[in-house]
Amino acid sequence: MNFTRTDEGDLTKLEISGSLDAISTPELRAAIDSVVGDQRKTIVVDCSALRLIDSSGVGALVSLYKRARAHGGKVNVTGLCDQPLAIFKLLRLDKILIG
Amino acid sequence: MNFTRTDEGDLTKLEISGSLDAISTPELRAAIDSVVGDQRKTIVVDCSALRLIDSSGVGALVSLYKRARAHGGKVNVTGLCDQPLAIFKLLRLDKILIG
Amino acid sequence: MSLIRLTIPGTLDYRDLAVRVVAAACKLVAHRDDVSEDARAEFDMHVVSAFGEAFNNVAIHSYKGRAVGPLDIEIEVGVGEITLRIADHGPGYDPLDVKEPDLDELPESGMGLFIMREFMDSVSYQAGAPNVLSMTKKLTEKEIGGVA
Amino acid sequence: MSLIRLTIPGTLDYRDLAVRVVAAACKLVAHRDDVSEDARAEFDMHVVSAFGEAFNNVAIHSYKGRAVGPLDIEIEVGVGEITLRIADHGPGYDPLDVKEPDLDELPESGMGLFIMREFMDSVSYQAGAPNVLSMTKKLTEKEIGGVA
Ligand SMILES: Nc1ncnc2c1ncn2[C@@H]1O[C@H](COP(=O)(O)OP(=O)(O)O)[C@@H](O)[C@H]1O
Ligand SMILES: Nc1ncnc2c1ncn2[C@@H]1O[C@H](COP(=O)(O)OP(=O)(O)O)[C@@H](O)[C@H]1O
Repeated sequence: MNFTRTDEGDLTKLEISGSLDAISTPELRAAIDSVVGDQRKTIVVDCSALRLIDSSGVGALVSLYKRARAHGGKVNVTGLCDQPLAIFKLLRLDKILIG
Repeated sequence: MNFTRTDEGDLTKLEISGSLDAISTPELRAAIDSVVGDQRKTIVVDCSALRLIDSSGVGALVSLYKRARAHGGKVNVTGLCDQPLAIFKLLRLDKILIG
Repeated sequence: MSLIRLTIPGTLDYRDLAVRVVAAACKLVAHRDDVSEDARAEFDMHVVSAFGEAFNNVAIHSYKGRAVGPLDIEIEVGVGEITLRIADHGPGYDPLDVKEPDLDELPESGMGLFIMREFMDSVSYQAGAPNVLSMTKKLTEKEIGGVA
Repeated sequence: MSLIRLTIPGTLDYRDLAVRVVAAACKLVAHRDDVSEDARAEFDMHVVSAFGEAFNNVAIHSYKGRAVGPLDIEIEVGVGEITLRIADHGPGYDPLDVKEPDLDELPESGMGLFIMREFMDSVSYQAGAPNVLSMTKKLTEKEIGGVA
């Protein structure tokens, strides 16, 4: 898993690639904490290069969604395909996180 | 392993990609037989997309080289990198097959 | 039918290696003419996802707070079918004690067993020495888009 | 040090799966600060190449003309070091009977053992039930470009 964070005005873009799973999610958690701490208003999580996700990766993204929303931020997950899209649909997160 | 053969005048280009090993080499052998059978004069084996090779894959390419040469054909292996290049160097084939 | 056995330490460090074995095993499930590439891709995706969750549970729950033990994986590669058996030497638990996740509440955990059950045809767990989680899935055309 | 065990049928169908396990195991060999990315890449490449040849020999020679038996692979992942043990239940042979290939003659076969010996630090073979081929390699900086 690799990620990059880019801030532009009110917008924070988080690009995640590779496999977001139990072993890599802790690394992303730190970045999520800082995005939340910075009270960013518009957060786009670009998953077009995300190949695999598991329930721990989903948990981290849901946590981002909930915590950002708590201070009025919006989270939009884009670019999901293949296995990550199937997991999002199974957990009925497509309707909530995909804008 | 995948390969494509392209004929243009006296030139035959064989592009090989993926892993050329004991399980995939038999597929390539048939293509090599027909290139040899057609008595092609100039044969370029493009290995720029070849990721892995083993001794059976090397054996097939050496067989192509010897048999083509027997009827006056020339074989040139191009684009070798990483593991396939290391194997060619170890077996001292770089000087003979890389023109 | 062919058998693959893999034994590794039950820690997350070995997750990637184990997932690769399961993905490669899926590719060895014999083709049938009547199965499309899409159905095969969905089969692989479901089996790999379910296995990842099973692996996480051993690494995270079974050996939590105790010495890491081995994780034994047995894969039966059949014709149009795969069976995974994942064995650990932890204390074991009763899956019936585990509540289904309430997806409307946007849970942040507790989705692993749900994913396994949804993506595999059958999932069973036998506590013991070792504990064995078994999962089976058939490769059939109906996989496409979940249409029965 | 950690141990990985893999058992598969000794046929070429399982070559890709086994090679993936060895490649993933190489990645688990502990980093040392003084080892460059290039040295690691060369280490992986050498170990995977040597293993591929060892696998071929079991699938092609050990079980030739008889029922396919299992192939047992044991991988010791150490600090800056890997050991592979490949066991088969074929009749066994004496590697000392095998002539070194004469590279000037452009051989088309008989290069497998040569590749193993050149790419690993040590290779040994013990005929028996099972026959065990053992290979070890250290991950050191001198790997780069073969400069000692
Ligand atoms: N191998 C295991 N050993 C002990 N308890 C387990 C094991 N697997 C699952 N459990 C229990 O079942 C619960 C639900 O597991 P799961 O659905 O995979 O979600 P999560 O692991 O995110 O909680 C776990 O929280 C744990 O209490
Ligand atoms: N596992 C084995 N069982 C029996 N004979 C073997 C085995 N491995 C190697 N040999 C013998 O050693 C010879 C050399 O092997 P190798 O150097 O790998 O090249 P190749 O397999 O191309 O002949 C083989 O031709 C075979 O006679």
